[in-house]
Amino acid sequence: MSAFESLDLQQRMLLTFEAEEFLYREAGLLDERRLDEWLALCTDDIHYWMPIRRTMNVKDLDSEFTKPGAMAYFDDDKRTLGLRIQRLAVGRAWAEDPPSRTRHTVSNVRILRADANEILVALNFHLYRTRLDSEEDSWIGRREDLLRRENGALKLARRHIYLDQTVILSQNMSNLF
Amino acid sequence: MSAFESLDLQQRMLLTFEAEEFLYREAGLLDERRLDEWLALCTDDIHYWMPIRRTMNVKDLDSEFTKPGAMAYFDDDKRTLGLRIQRLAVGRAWAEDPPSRTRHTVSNVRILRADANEILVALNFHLYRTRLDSEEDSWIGRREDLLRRENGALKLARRHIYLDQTVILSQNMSNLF
Amino acid sequence: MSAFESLDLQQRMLLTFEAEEFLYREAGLLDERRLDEWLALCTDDIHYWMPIRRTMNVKDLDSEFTKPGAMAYFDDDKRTLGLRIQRLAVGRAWAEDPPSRTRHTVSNVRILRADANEILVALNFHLYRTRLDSEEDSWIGRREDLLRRENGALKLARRHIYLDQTVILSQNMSNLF
Amino acid sequence: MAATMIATDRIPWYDADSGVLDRRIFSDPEIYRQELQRIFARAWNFVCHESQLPQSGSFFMNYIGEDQVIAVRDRTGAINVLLNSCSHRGNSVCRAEQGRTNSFLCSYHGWNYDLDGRLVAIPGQEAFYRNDVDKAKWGLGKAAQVASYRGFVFATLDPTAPPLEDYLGWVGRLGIDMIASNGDLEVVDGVQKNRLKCNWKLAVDNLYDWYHVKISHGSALRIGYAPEEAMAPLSQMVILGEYGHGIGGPGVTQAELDEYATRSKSGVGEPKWYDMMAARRLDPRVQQMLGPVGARSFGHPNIFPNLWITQFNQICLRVPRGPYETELWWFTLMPKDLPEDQRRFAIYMANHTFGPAGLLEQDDGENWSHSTRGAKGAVTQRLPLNYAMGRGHDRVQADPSGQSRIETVVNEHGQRWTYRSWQEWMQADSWQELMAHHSPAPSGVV
Amino acid sequence: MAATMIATDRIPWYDADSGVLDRRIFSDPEIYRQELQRIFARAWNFVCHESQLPQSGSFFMNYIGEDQVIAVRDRTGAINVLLNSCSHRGNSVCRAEQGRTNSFLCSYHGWNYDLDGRLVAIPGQEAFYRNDVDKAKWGLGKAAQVASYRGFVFATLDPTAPPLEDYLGWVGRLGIDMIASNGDLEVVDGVQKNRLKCNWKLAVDNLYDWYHVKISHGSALRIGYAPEEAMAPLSQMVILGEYGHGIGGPGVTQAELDEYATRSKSGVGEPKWYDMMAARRLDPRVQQMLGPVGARSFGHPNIFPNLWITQFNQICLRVPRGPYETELWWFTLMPKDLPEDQRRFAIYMANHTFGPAGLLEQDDGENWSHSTRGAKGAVTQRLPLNYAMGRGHDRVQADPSGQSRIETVVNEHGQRWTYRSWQEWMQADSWQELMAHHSPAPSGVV
Amino acid sequence: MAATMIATDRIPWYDADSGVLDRRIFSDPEIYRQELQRIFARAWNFVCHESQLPQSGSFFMNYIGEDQVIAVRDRTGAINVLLNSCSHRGNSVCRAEQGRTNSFLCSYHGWNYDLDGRLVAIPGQEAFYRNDVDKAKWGLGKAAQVASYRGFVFATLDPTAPPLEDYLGWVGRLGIDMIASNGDLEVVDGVQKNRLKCNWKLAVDNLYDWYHVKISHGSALRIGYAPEEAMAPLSQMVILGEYGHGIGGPGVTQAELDEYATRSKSGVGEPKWYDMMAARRLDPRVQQMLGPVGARSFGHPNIFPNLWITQFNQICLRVPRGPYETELWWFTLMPKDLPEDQRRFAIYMANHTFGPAGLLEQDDGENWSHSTRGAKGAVTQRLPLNYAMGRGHDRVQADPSGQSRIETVVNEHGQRWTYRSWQEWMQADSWQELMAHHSPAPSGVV
Ligand code: FES
Ligand code: FES
Ligand code: FES
Ligand SMILES: [Fe+3]
Ligand SMILES: [Fe+3]
Ligand SMILES: [Fe+3]
Repeated sequence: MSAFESLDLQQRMLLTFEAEEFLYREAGLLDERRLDEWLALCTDDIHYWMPIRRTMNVKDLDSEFTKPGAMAYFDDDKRTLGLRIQRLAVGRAWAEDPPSRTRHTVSNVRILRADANEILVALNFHLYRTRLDSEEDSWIGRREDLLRRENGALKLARRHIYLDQTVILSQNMSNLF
Repeated sequence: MSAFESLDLQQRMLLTFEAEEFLYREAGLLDERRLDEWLALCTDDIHYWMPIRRTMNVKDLDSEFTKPGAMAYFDDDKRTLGLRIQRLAVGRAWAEDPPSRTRHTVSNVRILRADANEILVALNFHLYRTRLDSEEDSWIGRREDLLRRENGALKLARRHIYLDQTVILSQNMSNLF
Repeated sequence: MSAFESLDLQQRMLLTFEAEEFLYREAGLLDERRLDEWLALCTDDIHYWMPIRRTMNVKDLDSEFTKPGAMAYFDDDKRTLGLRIQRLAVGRAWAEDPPSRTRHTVSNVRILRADANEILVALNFHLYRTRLDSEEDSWIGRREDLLRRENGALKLARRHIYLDQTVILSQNMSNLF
Repeated sequence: MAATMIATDRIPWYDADSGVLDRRIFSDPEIYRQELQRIFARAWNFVCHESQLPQSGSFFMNYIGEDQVIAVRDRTGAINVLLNSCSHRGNSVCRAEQGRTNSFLCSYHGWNYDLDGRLVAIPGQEAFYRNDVDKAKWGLGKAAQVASYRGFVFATLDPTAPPLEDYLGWVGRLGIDMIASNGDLEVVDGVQKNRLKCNWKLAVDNLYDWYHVKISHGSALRIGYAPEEAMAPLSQMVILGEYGHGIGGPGVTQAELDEYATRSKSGVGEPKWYDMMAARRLDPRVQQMLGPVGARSFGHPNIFPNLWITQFNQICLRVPRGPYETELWWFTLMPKDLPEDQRRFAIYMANHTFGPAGLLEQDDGENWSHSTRGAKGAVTQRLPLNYAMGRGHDRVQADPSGQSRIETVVNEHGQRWTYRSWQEWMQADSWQELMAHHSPAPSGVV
Repeated sequence: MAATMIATDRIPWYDADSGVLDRRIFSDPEIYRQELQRIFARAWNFVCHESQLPQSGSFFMNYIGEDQVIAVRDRTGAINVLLNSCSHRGNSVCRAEQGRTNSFLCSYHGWNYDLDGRLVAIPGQEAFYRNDVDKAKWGLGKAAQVASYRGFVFATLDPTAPPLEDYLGWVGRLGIDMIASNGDLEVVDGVQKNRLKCNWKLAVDNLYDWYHVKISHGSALRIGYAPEEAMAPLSQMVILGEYGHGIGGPGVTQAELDEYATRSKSGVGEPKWYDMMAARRLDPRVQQMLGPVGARSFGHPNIFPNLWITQFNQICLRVPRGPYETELWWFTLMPKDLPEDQRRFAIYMANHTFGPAGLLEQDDGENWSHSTRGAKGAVTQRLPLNYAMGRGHDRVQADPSGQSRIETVVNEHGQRWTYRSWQEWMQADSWQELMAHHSPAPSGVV
Repeated sequence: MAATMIATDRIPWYDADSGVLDRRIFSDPEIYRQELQRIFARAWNFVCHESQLPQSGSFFMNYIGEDQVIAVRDRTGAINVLLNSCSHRGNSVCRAEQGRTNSFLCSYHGWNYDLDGRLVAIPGQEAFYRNDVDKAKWGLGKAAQVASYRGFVFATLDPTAPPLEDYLGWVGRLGIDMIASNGDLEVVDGVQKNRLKCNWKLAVDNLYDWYHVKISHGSALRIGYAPEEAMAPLSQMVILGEYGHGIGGPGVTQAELDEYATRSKSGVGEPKWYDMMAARRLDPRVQQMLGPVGARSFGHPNIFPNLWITQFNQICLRVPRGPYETELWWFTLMPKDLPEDQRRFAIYMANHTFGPAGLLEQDDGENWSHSTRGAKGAVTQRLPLNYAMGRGHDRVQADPSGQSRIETVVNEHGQRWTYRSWQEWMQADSWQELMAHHSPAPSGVV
């Protein structure tokens, strides 16, 4: 990919807006539980991954995150994402009935690289979840999303999720990021 | 209203920026307690509404929110909003003396529909409040705001607030959203 | 500085995007612990300041914040910022080994004033920090940043941080805002 | 801990002779623990209004103390109050606040309970349990008694509790009659719920508190949201009943009621502070229903321990959530046949007066939470609280109708009666003991 | 408080004659406090797998009860288990979850401890302490005994505990043998950790629970993520061992094992539900290792108190974090020489079955946290829990090999054994008393 | 709970013969509860500096233990220390950290208290209370004694406490004299406040801790923010006083003081580590004020229980907020007539050394919170802490001036004295008992 910096300010702005527009719509689908539509926004070769983060001393920071192929919280292809979504449709998905109420907030959207076909975006996310009368979870961290143009429209080709927590302080992660 | 999608990217970007500019300024007025100026940004027919949300099983989700005309946390016209603001000016509004310190953060701003006169915006909000030495509240959810042009300037014609909490985990809602 | 309002919408949008682009990149450097690069983004005369906020009755609000020259949580010039950063490099900075995991989120970015050389920006910040297995801190408030053009590139010339908390509910503030 | 000692000895918390109260009843965790056992686990507790359970399978989730209960209408049309915990591992069998269901299927292993709490199906009953499980023994825990008065459903977990009507006595019944007299009621969709950092009793004693209005709600009065004469009138009536029930607040004379009646017919004459209330007592059937004294009272009933009935269309349950937290649940009830404009106005008032964003109630929580804080300090805790307003200066007047009451000015009779009764509940080891030793409604000088 | 009384008397929590359990053991803070002393501070606790400590200085942080411990390999290659608290002021000497170090330098005053916990350097020992400090006395607290069985490292804080192998007994050893029989194991990088709002014992008793699968994990079955016959087969085997160890779950007959052996050679015949499991028992050395009965069991071992060993490649530690919170730590272990494709598949299954985002496990936490909640209510708490499935209908079969077991259908033998043993641990005042009075593994009708 | 037993028996927490301390004093909630009663509710506690209350009506909010108090100057110019809780329901009468007011009007019902705490107005006193309330009896709770020493205001809630000057004794007074000798002081606007997860005593014992500097603050030293010789000099002086007061830290000889005096006049000679400190003792009036020994001490005074006075311009109050939380409140005091440049430099140092973002203090909280954690583990808790540095190797030297002291190297005399005194406070049931049985300042070998 060519360096995003080579574009002029107006071009960068336009591209950033286009990415944000996609990301906000996509986040909205998750919060509105329109998960089939969400899945349709993913490319067939999507890689959806959340490695495990560990509290490490400065000198050991190179192994703060697990590497691809090792253990992870999410390491999904499209089929697996489909299973997660299907699960919620068939009933007996107790963790989500009554459903969680989620809010996917995306900020500090920065384009790292871009070309005619792909946009690589870095952003901060805050996934807020509240359940039943008073359960609350907040998952905060950084994401790297690869957006790809498929016949005119942007699609999500890769989502790498770098959570700031090490121990997951929630009873489950039954929602998509 | 015509579909926002019919506009081209540049137009959508411009319109979105215009809406954000308005929303950020308006949020700033609330946080700076400049409430009379805030009220002046509302149209005379503003509807400011926060329905009651309930934890419901999937099969009963159609009644997750109360409907207009039923009970709500806010169901205000401009006069009522004026009362709330006046209350803080006349003294003995104990819930706000010492005043709360609020931060209205608006993100994922998406235009749903727009025409020459009106812009319908969906967004995520995070209203953070801290009081006295250590009280903290966070209200998170989705908002639908209708912005209308009145002699050149945008005004707030409707604000529908969909909070993610069901039981309000705060001792009051003495602040505007 | 000339009033920002005098610019037309497109100009304001471009300038706002330019500021955001800078602020997001700068926030990213802090979160990625690339502190020397961050310091290089500061002008030599930077003033980095966080006054002390107090819970005050409405009638005493004029003294809610301490004034310049009085006590503060941060009141740094570039040299002092350098010391903070150097501290982390030399070892035995126990508060940061293992390092905190931070997330600097910036929103509601509004330009207050601008001219050819400088942009004065107001924004909401949320600095989230998590440490070890389960420590979490959230610092939320308002910032006023002065950005100045130095041979073509934007630099941070002033950062005034208005935290919403009065008593700091954290064991330290060993991270930059 | 000292807490334990405090709670288990017999020191009077409330001294009836001086009207002085020990702050620790608002902060001692052990006292709270005892309240759950001695008060909530024994009393008749409000669970819902019949209109909330329109059909078989309709349910509404509530609490008795901190025990979560499901009020549900079964196929026979009867209302059951079930403990929301499976007999197998204790899992919740229902997680929604309200809704409709055919049965309660436990999400852990699928034990299935009928709408009346009976265990009707156990997966593998034959194959795994070899039919060696007596389903009749393992249904959901149920309220020992459930009863309804004028559509208001109550339940008690104590089989030895007296029948609901005896428990309410004439005062509790009158309290409910007051709102029931509005007409054929149904709950408006939407129960407001929010959580305060206060002990539940501070929220309860406030319902009798016509003294705080001018100050606590000063801002609402100053902007004219509500007229001061109506919000905090001088002429007050207090009615006290056995087991801690009471009604306290504005009262008028028969002459005033008649004056309004005439004026409202003729349309001639000055409006008075009591017009809005008096209007609701014009109907002779209502006067009949409430009796000669009741008809003149516009006070706030409390059904002991924690159900506040307002003067107009709402009731508020004070749900304990630990020694220092309380949830307020606001139910709004309107006559089914209320004209649309009146209904709209009534809902506007309900939405804007009480509840977390209510123009009045916003300011209450701040005071109650700080009063709770004021009961915690190691030394502050030793200072007595003054509940003595009007003590010894008023007299209970009897009435041929049997409706004894105190007619006076703003006072703290209701609060004193609440803590006096509370203490009797806390000191009794059983319903039998409570019935034997509780104070009769006061008479003479109070 | 009553809590204290409850905990210190000798009321049986678990009634072996009825299979009924008192809910309060899941909610009483005093019982929890006692568990830390009487169970975790006494038992052999799993701390890590040897492969996690490849070199001298490699360490892994874990907990024994709520005491944080560091498992670290020293220069002699020995593994030490150290209490993570400096002898000077109590500061932590290590804050990372894992990593490598030369020593443990305290960040407060710089006391420096060697990898075996010995205090090796004190700043100012001569100048400030005038050499008047016996370093030998002030090392880090250490586990009283550390031992490893087939690469699984355990530690006990009690010097009077029996040796690890005796503690495990044949059942505990067999449980570990089952996963060890996969090959020469190493931990795959990445321990999944998440926190549930449940009492630790509810997480433990669930590992024997082949009854919840069809309901709790109904969605996973319905989408075909896992085949129902394999996930919840009818033929079950339970093996119970002294001190609370056990193995419970699917079991097959020797005939079935043989059938699979033939079929897998010939390639002729219908696939069966047990194929995936049986495949792992083809190797005669494995059958040798597990014994005639063990080779036929595909159940879940629990090393008392809190180490679950799964059927395939994972183990899960249930770490108590207070009476109402538990952390689940998932370790994944693969044979070093596993072919890449099998390894990839196994990791895929590990990542997607269990853990907070696991397609199966997502739904467990919700049930366990609500079961914990169901043990708190003041009245709900009084209702017994039913652990009686199959009680009195099965028989322990002896075997010439000494491998006694129960062969039956889905049941709750494992859970009952867990609570029966738990009660003996709680009632014993010392290892001596526990050794003298604990139940032998059951025989005859159970 | 065991907690209760621990706290109420007479086991010595601190063993003076070995310098060994029981960790549980940092984690046992019951011990904490007793501290609030036996230490904070009895001691003279620092509340503010007179300059913070410039005019009548000026107030500053503080805590005594966990009881919130208002320090306020009344119309007579006297300073009152009032418990912030209304006598009616216990509501707070003030919610601001500081400011100015004419009276304290309760926001609940409007009882109004004068600046000296007297109840001056009750709404409806005549109409509702029928004048039957003795306002004199229902004022705000007040400190039993309030006194000021050199502008530092202290208060005690115990009427039987000795006068402030006797309480301070010569050591406490000397500690305050040291900062008072800087000139005519006033507080610089802005009290820094932040909350640590540590027991308050760990924050207090650290003020005597000249041992941790090189390690805890290693990064600050390495970047040269502060010179090591001055931050952790070898020559130390410790002064111990009755009831737990003390002064510990750098000390110089008279010769060194004189050397500096000569050199600072002549300008000839090498700078020394003590120059910055010695400069502040040049003035003969200062030497007079501090006495021959005091003038040579540059240590950290602690006014028992929790007021740290630094060497330069700050004081830090360690405010307990529960057994595991402590707030640090930093006050900065400058001579009114300090030249602007010196003032600017002093404020720079104050802003960047201590406080949550201070280059030094950032690293302290981490150590103290983990030391608190290290006092919680069920087993870790049983391990003793070593406070024995230098024990038995030093001697208290008398002085004709009466200023006894220990002159030695880095040591833990101050910490040992703190816990020895703390134990006496905890074991005494009254001031009378404490006065009778507390240890005199040590003499001879320590
Ligand atoms: S817990 Fe309800 S069926 Fe098992
Ligand atoms: S606490 Fe570890 S060296 Fe002092
Ligand atoms: S609580 Fe202060 S006046 Fe009633
Ligand atoms: Fe009120
Ligand atoms: Fe499961
Ligand atoms: Fe320090």
